[in-house]
Amino acid sequence: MRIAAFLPELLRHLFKKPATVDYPFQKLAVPKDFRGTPYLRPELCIVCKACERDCPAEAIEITDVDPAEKRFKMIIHNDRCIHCAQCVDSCPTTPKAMQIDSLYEIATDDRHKLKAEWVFARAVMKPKASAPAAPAAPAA
Amino acid sequence: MLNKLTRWSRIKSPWILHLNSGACNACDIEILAALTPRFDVERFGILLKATPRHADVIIASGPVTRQIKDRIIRIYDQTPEPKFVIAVGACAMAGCVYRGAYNIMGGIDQVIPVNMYVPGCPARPDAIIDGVVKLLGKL
Amino acid sequence: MSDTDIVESLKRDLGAKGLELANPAPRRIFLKIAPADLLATATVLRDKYDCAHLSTISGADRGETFEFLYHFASPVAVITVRTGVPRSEPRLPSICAAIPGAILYERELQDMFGVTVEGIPDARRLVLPDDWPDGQFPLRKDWKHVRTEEVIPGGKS
Amino acid sequence: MSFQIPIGPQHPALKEPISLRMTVEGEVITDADIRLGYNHRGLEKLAEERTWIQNIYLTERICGICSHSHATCYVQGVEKLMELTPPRRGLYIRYLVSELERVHSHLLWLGVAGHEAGFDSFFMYTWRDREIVMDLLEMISGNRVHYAINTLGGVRRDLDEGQKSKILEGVATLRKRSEYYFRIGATEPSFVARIAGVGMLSKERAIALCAVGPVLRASGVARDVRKEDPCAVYDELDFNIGTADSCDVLGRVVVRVKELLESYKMIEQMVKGLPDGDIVAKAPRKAKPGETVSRYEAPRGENIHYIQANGSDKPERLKVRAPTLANYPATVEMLRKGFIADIPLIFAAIDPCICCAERTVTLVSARSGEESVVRMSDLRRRALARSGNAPVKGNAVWPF
Amino acid sequence: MAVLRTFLYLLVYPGLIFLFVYSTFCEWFDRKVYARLQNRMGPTHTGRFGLLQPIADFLKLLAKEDVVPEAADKRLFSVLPAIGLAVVATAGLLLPVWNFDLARPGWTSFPGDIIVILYLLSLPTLILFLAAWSSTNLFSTIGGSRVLTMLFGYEVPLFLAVLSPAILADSWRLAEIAAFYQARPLLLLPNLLGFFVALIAVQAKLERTPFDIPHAETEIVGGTFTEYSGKKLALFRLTFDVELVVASGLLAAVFMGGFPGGAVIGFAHFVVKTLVVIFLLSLIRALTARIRVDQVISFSWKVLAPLAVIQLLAIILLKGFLS
Repeated sequence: MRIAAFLPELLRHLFKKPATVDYPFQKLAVPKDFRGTPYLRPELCIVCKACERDCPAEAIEITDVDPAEKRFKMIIHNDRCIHCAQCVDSCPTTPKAMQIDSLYEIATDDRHKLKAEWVFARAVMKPKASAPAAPAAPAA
Repeated sequence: MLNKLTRWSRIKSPWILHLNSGACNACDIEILAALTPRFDVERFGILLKATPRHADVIIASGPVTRQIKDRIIRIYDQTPEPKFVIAVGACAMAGCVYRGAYNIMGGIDQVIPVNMYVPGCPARPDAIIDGVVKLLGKL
Repeated sequence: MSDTDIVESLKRDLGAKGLELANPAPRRIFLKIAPADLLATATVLRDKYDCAHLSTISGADRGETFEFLYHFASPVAVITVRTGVPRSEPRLPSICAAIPGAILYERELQDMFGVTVEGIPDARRLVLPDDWPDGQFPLRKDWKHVRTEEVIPGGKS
Repeated sequence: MSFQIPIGPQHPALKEPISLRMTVEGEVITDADIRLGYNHRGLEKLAEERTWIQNIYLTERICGICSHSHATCYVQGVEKLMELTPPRRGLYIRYLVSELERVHSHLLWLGVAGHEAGFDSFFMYTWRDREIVMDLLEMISGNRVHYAINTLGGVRRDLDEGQKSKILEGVATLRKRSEYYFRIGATEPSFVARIAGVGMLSKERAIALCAVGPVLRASGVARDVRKEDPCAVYDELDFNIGTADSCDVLGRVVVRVKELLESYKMIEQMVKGLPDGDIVAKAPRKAKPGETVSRYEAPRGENIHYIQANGSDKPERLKVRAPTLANYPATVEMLRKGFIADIPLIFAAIDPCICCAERTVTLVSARSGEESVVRMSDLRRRALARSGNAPVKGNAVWPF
Repeated sequence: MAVLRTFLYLLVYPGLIFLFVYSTFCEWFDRKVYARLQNRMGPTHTGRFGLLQPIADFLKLLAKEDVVPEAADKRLFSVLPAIGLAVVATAGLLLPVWNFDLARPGWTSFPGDIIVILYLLSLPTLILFLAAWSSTNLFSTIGGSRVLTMLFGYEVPLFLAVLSPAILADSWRLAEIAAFYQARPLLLLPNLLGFFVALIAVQAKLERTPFDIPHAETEIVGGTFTEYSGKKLALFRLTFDVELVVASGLLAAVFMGGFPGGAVIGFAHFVVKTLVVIFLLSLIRALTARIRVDQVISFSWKVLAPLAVIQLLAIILLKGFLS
């Protein structure tokens, strides 16, 4: 037992730069595979509903808009989403129609704003490998 | 003038009360992590307070269980005006994976009014700070 | 002591009490007994097999019967003691006399399955939340929860 | 004069909703009741309505601190039911995350113990260092807390060389810092005065009351699921079970520090010996009828899942027993004769994870209006009759 | 003119306004040092370097709703914070900041003022106890009983330690004691032990870690302040801040040779010396864990009180030797 054992360590840190990252003014880096907000690339989606079936939090909702024209509506409820990226794993298309980006600062005062909606026509079964990369940002 | 001063002081000194309404602890440790050197919310004058009487902002996490519902309402009533509620994490917003369980009431907003929603499961400490900053910007 | 040794010695010790003995996986032994023999079996397991540690009691609704599984953990194996009680008359003896730590799990069973644990040191009813209705046991298969509609405050739609 | 003080369900020492009802005389606790039910979410019922895959994420969210341990325990069991053999690289990554999680959980706990004792500097320094392991976990899995790295038949993400070297680097820093901080933390007189000799639990009673994990090991019982029921990779690793025989909070701190050092060792072994190959095997959507008992050593002790399958894509029954629940009877034992000031420390010493414990259990009063619920006195009397009341004396020895 | 001076003295310097400004500054200093010792930043974004943080806290609390619990003794509950502030502010007036000059002594400098200031510093403790008792909350009650229990521990060592320099200086008047040590700075050295005893006792009086037992958040929620909110809480916080200034000013006056040099230099002395004391107090706060109330008592009677007695004996011997 030593009296004031922590003293040297404390005094050493008094003149050192704090470990604090001055967040909003200074952004923190997220790793490249960070699981942020999921989004859909509607031009690739074949509406197999694997994501809806596997989502553990009921965050994905796919409804028919116009069965004749094969138009569908997909809603991702970001307020329910647990960011597990199982939808990305379940998605059978290549490249994947369900994607996840590293956006995480999406706090809002209205839950309705956390819904992301896409209305799209079903893609043909085998989309071309070089599908245009058009990541539709979630309508936050 | 007086109003401006009050508003300024309110923005600059939000004291928080951490309220766990049946969460899985993930959001709670992230809220606690926001106090520690890496994030250090004391920069904004945020202090974690123990009693609802001292608090301005209630940070709630977790789906509301039936048993704790009354307590939440009581704690909300005990907090002096003006008071704000931040719901942190998917559970506090909508019940997350526990949606449809028999002992869950749903999100915090099913019980008390919520001013800010912070998504994430769990929300990162910086996302929580972001939520607090957005709330303060709204005042 | 290997698994087969334990099985053999359990056969000797329990005799006719052991209705069924199986060793489906390494370090996992399943034993079936009648509810009346529970306390005696727990005592034997505790004293002879170093199974003073009751990991938990699982219950399962098997239609006509409720099945209860007492998972005893010894340093070499998990001995699961299985017993079944009829749904029409769900009664079970308490093993708290042998293993005091069992009380929480027995009270949990009372709550979730509506069995009566006889001889439990604390027999008061333990229900779910304070406002939980009588006679509702969530883990019975015929019990279904009806979801309430969620109303999202504010905003459009 | 004796009166009752309620601790919780909303109390700064707890962070989680649980209600402790202490009968105190002056500053001394004469009786303690624990009342659960505030965190009960009805998970076991819910699990029967979810598919095998959805249940991974559900079990993961039983608890945020030991999220990986519940998911791993569940996945282990389901793999046995489905007769799947995950590839070795997948297993190594899975248990690498387990050990990293143990490091994060124990660092968290040590910090919280400091905080409960009012030693905020210790809290700040441990939590600052904990950010290193959080960054590693985030880098591996993509999230700081719920890693979601497990899937049926393996893991979801692979490790590359850069990540491997980063892990080794981080662990080396952590080892250096934690040894330093625990050495000086352990010599701070006011801190030691608070934790030594507090919350006694003798070896006999620890066994009788079915305590698990560090609480059991701090009472001198060397039991660890990783040793006695080695799952997959643990029998290939070289590690020891950390024990202490002082039976008090100091002993529990010592056990956790020892485990931390063992975990650093294991992480290095696993990263260096990471086999090549696939990380995941293809899993079927349905499991054959059957049952299994799966055990796993979570940071807080033995975690046990009992899984029954009925041939569909949903489990027939999933029973979860988290370590904290097993420690409650022992906690009540420890609280008696303590001071009010010791409540947070003793309670923190079991590393309570109420959300774990309460995934299904609810102990709530009858409508008689009487508040106190789990009357542990009877239980205690029985335990006393069985084992006598002689706490083991002896000082915990620091691993340095 | 004299009336105006009195008013200035009471209200501006070193009265209420000065005490308010300086005590909030001291709180900021304390928080900032504490944070930096823990490798954090501390208050940063309120005013420059977060300097206005305590003022923002104070104003916010003033503007908040003020809840008086149903069961509480309402009159006592409401009036106590104001009395507490008044008592410590009065103690603040006795500090030899203005009235340093022995030739032209201030009105508040009189033989025996050191006793009065110690007495005034004891009063807030009793007020805290009453506040806790009148709020009738369970946690407050426990906090209140802890406040009183602790009082019996630290008060005697504090008195002994603070009075031993006075014995050496042969005066019960702060200004004279300060002047005595200004003239003979070497004599401060024998008082070093007493200084540390007094430092620890002051830490206990101010209820800071390791002695923050009466309002230990992790044990008894807010302790004495559990039921206080709004204006009353603001006043209590200010009371503690002012008490911090007065106590550190007292230690600086008695153990560090006072604040000589007239209005400007004297003021600089005051600031530097009190900040040194506050820095030491913050260091103790960061260094230790909270101990139990029984440990406080045994610590103060087994360690602090004997040390203070030794100090006193040493001083008496030294005095005999000098004369």
